[in-house]
Amino acid sequence: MATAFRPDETLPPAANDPSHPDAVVVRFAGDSGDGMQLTGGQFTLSAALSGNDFATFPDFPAEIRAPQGTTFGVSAFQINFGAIDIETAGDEPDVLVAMNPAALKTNIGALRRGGLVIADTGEFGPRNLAKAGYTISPLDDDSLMNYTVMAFDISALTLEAVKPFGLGNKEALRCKNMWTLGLALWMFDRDRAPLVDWLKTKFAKNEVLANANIAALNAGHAYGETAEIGGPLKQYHVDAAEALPGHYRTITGGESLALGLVAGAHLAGLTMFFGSYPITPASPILHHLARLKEFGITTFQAEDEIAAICSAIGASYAGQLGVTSSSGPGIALKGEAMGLAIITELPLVIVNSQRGGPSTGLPTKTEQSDLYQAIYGRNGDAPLIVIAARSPTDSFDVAIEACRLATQFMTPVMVLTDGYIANAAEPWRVPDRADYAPFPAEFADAPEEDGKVLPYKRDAETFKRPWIRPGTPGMTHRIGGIEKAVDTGNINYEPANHQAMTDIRKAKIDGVARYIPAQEVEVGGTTGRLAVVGWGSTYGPIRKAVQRSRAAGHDVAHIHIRYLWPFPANLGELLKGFDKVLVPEMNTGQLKTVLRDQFLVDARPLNKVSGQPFKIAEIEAAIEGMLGSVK
Amino acid sequence: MATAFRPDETLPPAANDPSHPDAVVVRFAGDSGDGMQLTGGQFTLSAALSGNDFATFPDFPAEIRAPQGTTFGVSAFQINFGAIDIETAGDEPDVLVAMNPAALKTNIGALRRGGLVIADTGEFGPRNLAKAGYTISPLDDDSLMNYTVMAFDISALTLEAVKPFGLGNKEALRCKNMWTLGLALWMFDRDRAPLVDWLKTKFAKNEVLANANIAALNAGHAYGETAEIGGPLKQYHVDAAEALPGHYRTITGGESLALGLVAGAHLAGLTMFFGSYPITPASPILHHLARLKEFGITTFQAEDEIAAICSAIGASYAGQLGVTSSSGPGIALKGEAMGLAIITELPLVIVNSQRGGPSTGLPTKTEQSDLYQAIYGRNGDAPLIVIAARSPTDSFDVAIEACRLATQFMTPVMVLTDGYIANAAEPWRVPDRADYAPFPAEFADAPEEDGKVLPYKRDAETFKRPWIRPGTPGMTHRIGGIEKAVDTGNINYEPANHQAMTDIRKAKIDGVARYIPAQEVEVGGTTGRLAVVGWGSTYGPIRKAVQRSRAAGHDVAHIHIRYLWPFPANLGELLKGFDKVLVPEMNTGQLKTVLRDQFLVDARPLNKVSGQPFKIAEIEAAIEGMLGSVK
Amino acid sequence: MNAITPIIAATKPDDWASDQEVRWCPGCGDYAILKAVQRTMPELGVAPHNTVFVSGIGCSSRFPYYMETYGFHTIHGRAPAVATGIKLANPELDVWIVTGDGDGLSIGGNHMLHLLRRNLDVQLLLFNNEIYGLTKGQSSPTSRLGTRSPTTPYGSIDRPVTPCAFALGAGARFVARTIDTAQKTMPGLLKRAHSHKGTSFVEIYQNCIVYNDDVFANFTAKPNAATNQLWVEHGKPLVFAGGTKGVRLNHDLVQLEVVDIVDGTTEDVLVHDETNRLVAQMLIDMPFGEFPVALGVLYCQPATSFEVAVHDQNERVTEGRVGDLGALLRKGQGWDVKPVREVSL
Amino acid sequence: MNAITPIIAATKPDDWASDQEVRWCPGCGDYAILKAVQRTMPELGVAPHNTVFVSGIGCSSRFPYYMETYGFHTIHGRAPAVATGIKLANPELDVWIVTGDGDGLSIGGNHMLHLLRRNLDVQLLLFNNEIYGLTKGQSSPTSRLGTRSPTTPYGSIDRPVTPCAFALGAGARFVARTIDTAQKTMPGLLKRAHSHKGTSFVEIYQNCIVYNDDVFANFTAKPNAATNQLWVEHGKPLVFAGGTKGVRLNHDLVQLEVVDIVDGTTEDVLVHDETNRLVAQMLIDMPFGEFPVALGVLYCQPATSFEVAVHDQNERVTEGRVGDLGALLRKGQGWDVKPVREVSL
Ligand SMILES: Cc1ncc(C[n+]2csc(CCOP(=O)(O)OP(=O)(O)O)c2C)c(N)n1
Ligand SMILES: Cc1ncc(C[n+]2csc(CCOP(=O)(O)OP(=O)(O)O)c2C)c(N)n1
Ligand code: SF4
Ligand code: SF4
Ligand SMILES: [Mg+2]
Ligand SMILES: [Mg+2]
Repeated sequence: MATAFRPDETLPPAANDPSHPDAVVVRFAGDSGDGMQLTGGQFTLSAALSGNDFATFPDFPAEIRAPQGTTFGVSAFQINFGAIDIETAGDEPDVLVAMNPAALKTNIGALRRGGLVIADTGEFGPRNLAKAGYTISPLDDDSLMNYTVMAFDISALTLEAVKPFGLGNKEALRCKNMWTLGLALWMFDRDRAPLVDWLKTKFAKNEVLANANIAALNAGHAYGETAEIGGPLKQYHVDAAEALPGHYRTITGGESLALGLVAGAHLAGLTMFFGSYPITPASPILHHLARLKEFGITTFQAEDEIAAICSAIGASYAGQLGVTSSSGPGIALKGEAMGLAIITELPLVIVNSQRGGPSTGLPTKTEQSDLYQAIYGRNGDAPLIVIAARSPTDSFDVAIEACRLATQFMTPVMVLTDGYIANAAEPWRVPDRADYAPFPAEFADAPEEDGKVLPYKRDAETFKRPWIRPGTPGMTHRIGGIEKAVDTGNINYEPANHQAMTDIRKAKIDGVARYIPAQEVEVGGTTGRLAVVGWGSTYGPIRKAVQRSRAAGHDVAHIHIRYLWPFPANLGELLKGFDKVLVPEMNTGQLKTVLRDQFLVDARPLNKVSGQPFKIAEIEAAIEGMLGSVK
Repeated sequence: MATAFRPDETLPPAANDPSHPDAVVVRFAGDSGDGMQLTGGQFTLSAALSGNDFATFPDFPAEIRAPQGTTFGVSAFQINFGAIDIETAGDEPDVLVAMNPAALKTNIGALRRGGLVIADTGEFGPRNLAKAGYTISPLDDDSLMNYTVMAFDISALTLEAVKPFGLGNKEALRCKNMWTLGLALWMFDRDRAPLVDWLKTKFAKNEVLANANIAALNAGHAYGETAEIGGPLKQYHVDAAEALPGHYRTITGGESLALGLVAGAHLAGLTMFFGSYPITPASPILHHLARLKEFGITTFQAEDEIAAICSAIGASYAGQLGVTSSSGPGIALKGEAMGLAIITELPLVIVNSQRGGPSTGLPTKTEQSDLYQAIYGRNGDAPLIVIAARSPTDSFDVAIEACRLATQFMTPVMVLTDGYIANAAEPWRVPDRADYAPFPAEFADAPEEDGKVLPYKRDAETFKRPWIRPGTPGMTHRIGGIEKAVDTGNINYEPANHQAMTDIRKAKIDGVARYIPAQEVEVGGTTGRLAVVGWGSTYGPIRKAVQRSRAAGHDVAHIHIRYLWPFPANLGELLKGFDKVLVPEMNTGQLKTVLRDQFLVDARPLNKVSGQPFKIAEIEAAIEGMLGSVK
Repeated sequence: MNAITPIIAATKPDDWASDQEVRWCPGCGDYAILKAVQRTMPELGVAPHNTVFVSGIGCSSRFPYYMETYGFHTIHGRAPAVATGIKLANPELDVWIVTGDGDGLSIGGNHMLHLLRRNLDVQLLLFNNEIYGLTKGQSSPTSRLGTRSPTTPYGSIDRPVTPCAFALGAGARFVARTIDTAQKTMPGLLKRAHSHKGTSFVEIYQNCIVYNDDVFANFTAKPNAATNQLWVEHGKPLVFAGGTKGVRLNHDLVQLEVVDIVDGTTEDVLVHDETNRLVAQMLIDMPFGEFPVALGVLYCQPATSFEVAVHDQNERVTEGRVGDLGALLRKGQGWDVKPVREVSL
Repeated sequence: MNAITPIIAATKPDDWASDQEVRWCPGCGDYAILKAVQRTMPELGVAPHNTVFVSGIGCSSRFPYYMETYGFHTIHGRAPAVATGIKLANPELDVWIVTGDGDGLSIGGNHMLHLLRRNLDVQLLLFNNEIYGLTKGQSSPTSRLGTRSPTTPYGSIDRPVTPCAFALGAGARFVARTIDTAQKTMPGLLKRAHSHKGTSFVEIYQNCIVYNDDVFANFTAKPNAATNQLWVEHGKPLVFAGGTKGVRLNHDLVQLEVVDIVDGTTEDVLVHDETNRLVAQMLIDMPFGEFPVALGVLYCQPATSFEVAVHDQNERVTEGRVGDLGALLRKGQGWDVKPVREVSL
């Protein structure tokens, strides 16, 4: 989504030629062991290399390695790629590749009516059918009559193709996914060369395996060519999407956020301390950073989330950029320590990769239900900054912004992302160091003229207090979690002082609104009948839905909020320019609460809490619901 | 405040006779070691026994036992007692008893202009003056010219009075507070007998000390009598307040809440498990309950707050009424576990005795800044019930209500009280067992007809799930923090199921609104120009301020909310009946947020975050501010 | 038949298996432990409905779902705290805690400490696979130095904790250690743990085939077993390697050493005394390689269990007192207001 | 003058006292400890501005406010975690942790465990008054059985933890114990702790005059001191009571016992070896009454400290590599979009 700038409101002529679609959604589904994530990843690369815009949605099972053939062991990977601006992984797959009955069972429901099913009959034996809960094979009865079905023995064909290499049966069958990939490459008229190179490097140590996989890849491709004549297997051509010039790569939200933190620390001129405790879906950020020591990053796997945030606070106190990361349950545990960072006014970045709640909830599913916790979830009047990433690539910029705000305002900043963003991939136009202005952190190293050390004497503009590093001569002082006196920071229990400090802590965070960009409108005008207001990973479906509704003649606009606390200064005014406000969220209505409180606008919630992203159609329908259908 | 029902809007004729005031505010202030809390407590008792209505405000130092004579070591006790309905400890003392310079220094500011200062010159020596930061004694310069000052050597007079008993100097001086109490008793024409009895029992083991203290008491009293002639020391007569017939006692909020829990468990027919970790100002509840084993109460001092709530959850799971208690920082730590109680739908009462925040903040000061945390402070969509106590005596009823809601709806209930309520005392009309309808808890002990055990099959009305005690034959089942299937409660990751469970958890809590009393108006009508809406310990000052504003001709009403989540069903309608809404809170505007979100009313905040309760005058002023002064 | 002891219907291992599909990875050591536990339960003379399995979060913590008993899959690290509430609420229940090296010793270390020092009467099974399984293979507090994992790509550098040493230091009164595959001996060991009144700490070396495969192979693999496993038995000399070797206390150095046993004379071989904390400590501290791994009941020295102490005090204190709510509410000096306005003391 | 070692300006104890009014109760043992620490600092060759005192919450945790150094009064139980971040961020800093028996062993037990097993180079002073002072006298995890307090009106019933035993079990490499009033020896002890690289665990018996007065009197009070205090010294026989008594290892029972020393012959008296974990364990486990209280450096066996291991690995791994942000961002297979629409690999 970061790439294409041709919105699909203006459909290209090609749109009407079936063999030449603007975009296609393919879903690869198979057993955990079938390597579907790998297949999807490589197919994605080929789409990228052909210049398509795309978005992906990996959907793995909750279990580490569920028993073979079971429905809960199915692993799927969906990609939406096209010649147009792609913002979501797609509402409905056009093509479903089902490597076994369980995969078919669990994914067929999503397939577009009339969509294509490619199934490996070799896996549709009685045992697998039973495991999937089929009494008779869906390939044999008419349960798939609404779809086009291409069922053939991929297993056998693969074994056939790799026979020359004399692999064991198990190993040989492992090449199935490459055979399938080969077929898919043919279907979309893709170049095999990069995949062949990739296989060569992947199996550099084992030439036989390399060649076997390449043979499978080619066999799948060849099968398409030969099978084409007359059969339902057609070849499709998806043009490259228009994109800004530049160097591109694919990136997941997890990696993007990690890289953003690296860049942020770099721009602040600081080394980074990353204290974290593993938890799904936040762990990838820790995993990425653990390998980047040469960038001045220390990662610390703490004993729990409380130690993780406390160690990050300690590191910030000592002059590094302290960062901590977790998901809902772990963030809940950090609440008390956030209060310490707030009252001691130390920079701290807190990343929350949201997942299904409450409690342990649905660890591997996505949700946006931690906004309340982010803004309100602490004891006392404890304001901090909250910002959210809207997509994998956006995570990079948001992470940098978090580092800027934390260090420039001496405050904790919470970054909200979610399980969908963390795992999804999209093309990323690699930015240039020059695209970002540095924001070097400052440390106070000399007392006042009168020799006093005043750790709570504030900047007149931003109200931030000085950052004083232990080890600085002549600046010894003491801070802590008890209310502190204005300027000196000594313990102080006086009523007037507590009032003053509470007020200034609030004023400091409220004042951040003056240092962030004004709220812009993503799609549509600055006034109108309806504003659809979102935050985070609902960006794609909202944008698409609003584009389509506008194409259908509705006076609707899309506003997507990155700065959730404090809000951009102009947001209230902007919203008042619309008759109605609709707030789609993957929770029971949390941003809705904040908007109504802050602006007294009648924001209406559209809630989905199923662990799945919104479908474009769901939001379109809600827009219709509020505006009525256009005559 | 629980007693008198003659509001001071209708002032009694007596009001105009200075020697016969409707109410008087006395503040006893001295060194931690001077026993001011004791003196205040006994003076309170004498007021109670004379039938006055009253409210008290103990104000102790943060330090355990601060160095003698220091300002931060001053301990004070304020009482407001009268012939009229008393709702607060009083805006300004009429009489200040200052046992040393530090006590004078820290409390004189509060005294009413023209008020009476009683000071012990014996303690105004150079050392104490220096410690309090006086260069010359305030008794000698004109710094007290705005007050009536009665300074005499209480120390010497006490030593004189107890000489016969041959105590050591230190011990003898310890009788000072009784001398002072004696004087105070004389001033307000109180009977000494009950105090004498009390001293006899208190010092039953040491007759000499008993007699010495009694002698001091009498000497102080006698001093008043003799000094009266002409001097500024006058005697005042405060009539008994009109009160409902019944048996009365004085009670603090801490004890009242503890007793309410005992009664609540009793009414539910359950034994109670109280898991807690000490923290100011919540500890007194644990201390009270630890002594009540014969009421089927097990108290468990856990290793931390997380273990405290988890043990309570375990006890509820096993069939007891699980209760946990803490203040802000500890409640923050319990957030993750609350989620577990929410998703496993077990009864649980969580008491939050709020204190100054954020972080460690002001442990010994009062505040209302945990409302956000109570309603919103957890990961995921995690609704629970939130109710608040408005006064020491109200804590009893609120605690019972929490037990009812937790067991009748199988849900955690958070009870909000605060440091002021916890320590303040007021007269309490001891209720009758018959005043409360029992709400026996039910346990499921048999499977469905078809033999299935369905721990998540819900009551059609309340949506509550059955409570199944381990140990029940034939009912074995498993629950946990991962999303569970409708009815069976087995692990379930399906989108539709998560949506259904999220919806029902929300519907269950929202539905509680149907089972709680409609919101009533405390003072004034159900419509008008201004509604002053409060919750918790602001009850007294708001009520008084509204009464006075009404007496001054303003069309204003007082609405005080006990049920903060969900709100009473009629609250929205009620508020729409007023042109304006003012929300005084001891935080930066938290109830305000919830009201604006839920009802889209333009609720305006009046915030005070100084660790001190609101003064009536502060709220009166705000009312004037919104309505303009009456011509 | 005896009217005092309730009659427990006889059960078979299958009666203890729930209808829930077991979802561990094929080949995971957890399967073996589950099987051993289900084989043991029928021999304990307890009814499934009086049995509760409590766990935290982790692969191992999924255990309760597979037992046809009451089960509570709580939150990460908190099982001991929840179990404390359950056991205090109803001491009649037979409570088992299942935890992992991350759940029990990383985030849950504090509750573990206090459970052990209080000595609540529960069986605690620590599945130690020296890795975080459920979150996909990060190193844990028991991972060996140098363990490569997603969070320690260059090898872990924090010194691991020794679970049994920690348990002893925390005041455990029953400490045992075994291996997931030790199917023959596990029921006996679990029975010992079950009969011990107080917290029975049982560490089980468990193989995570996906993220830490064969980490215990150097003493669990067939060829190494005999030479590297020392199964202790109370009152018996500490011998291993088929009786050809033993451990002896070197009195001058005050430390253990391995000795060869020539023609079966085990005089100076140390005799295991499971009631001697010092012996347990020595066995646990034996550095592997130079010494074998000590397995079995390393320490057993019962003391009053927590729930017993709590309930005994409750009874002692409330002896002959029944809670009178009315009296409680009226406690302290009060006064009456008569319908006719006037106050009497 | 040596250019490598920075010149530390000489200081006096007063230079280490902040301008903040000390607010402990008159007579509190904390005053004595504060004095001893302030007397010790000038002898450590460290500058106040390179010194950080980190604490949790409790009376004892107010300590940092009174030191003229950098100080961080954090939140309850979390000082070790905050200190870990500080020390890893800047290993040059001399970090001290001050905690209490509640702060460090009740709510903070887990962080204590992991601090010790990781062996971060800090000095940890545990003020053990066997009570919660700041919250007005509730029993703590170190309170003796039967302690009456507001939360245990009928006497505490949970078995206390022994701090030094816990520390050893957690993997501590330096364990020492002393008394608030031991003013003569404390500076020496603190110097040992300071010179030890790794976590130095120092338990200080501290008298809470308000809520737990004289709880240590049976071995601290003048008359009992000599007979009930055993001050250990590496390489010296374990004697006490003015050299009239000693402790010996009974080899058959594998346990210590007290022996009378007749005309100074201490042959069979155990010689203290502070590098021997077993000896330390025996000394710590000695039941009071039958045995004296062992004081001094009970165990000292250095190992790589955590921050050193972290930074060594960082250096080893980044050897000759400088982070190139541009290259990092471009990592992995990419493609270029030319101004003229067309794709090249
Ligand atoms: C509060 C919280 N933090 C982190 C997690 C993520 N998490 C789940 S299990 C686990 C560790 C599992 O390791 P272990 O206890 O050894 O169990 P195993 O999977 O190895 O059996 C972690 C970190 C969580 N669920 N909750
Ligand atoms: C999260 C949290 N829980 C509880 C408290 C209350 N609290 C403060 S200090 C303390 C215990 C103090 O005991 P100890 O650590 O022994 O210190 P001491 O006062 O005895 O020196 C407690 C329970 C708190 N401040 N924060
Ligand atoms: S990840 Fe390891 S521990 Fe977890 S189920 Fe799989 S094999 Fe077992
Ligand atoms: S309460 Fe006890 S520990 Fe705290 S300052 Fe007073 S004497 Fe010291
Ligand atoms: Mg593990
Ligand atoms: Mg203490």
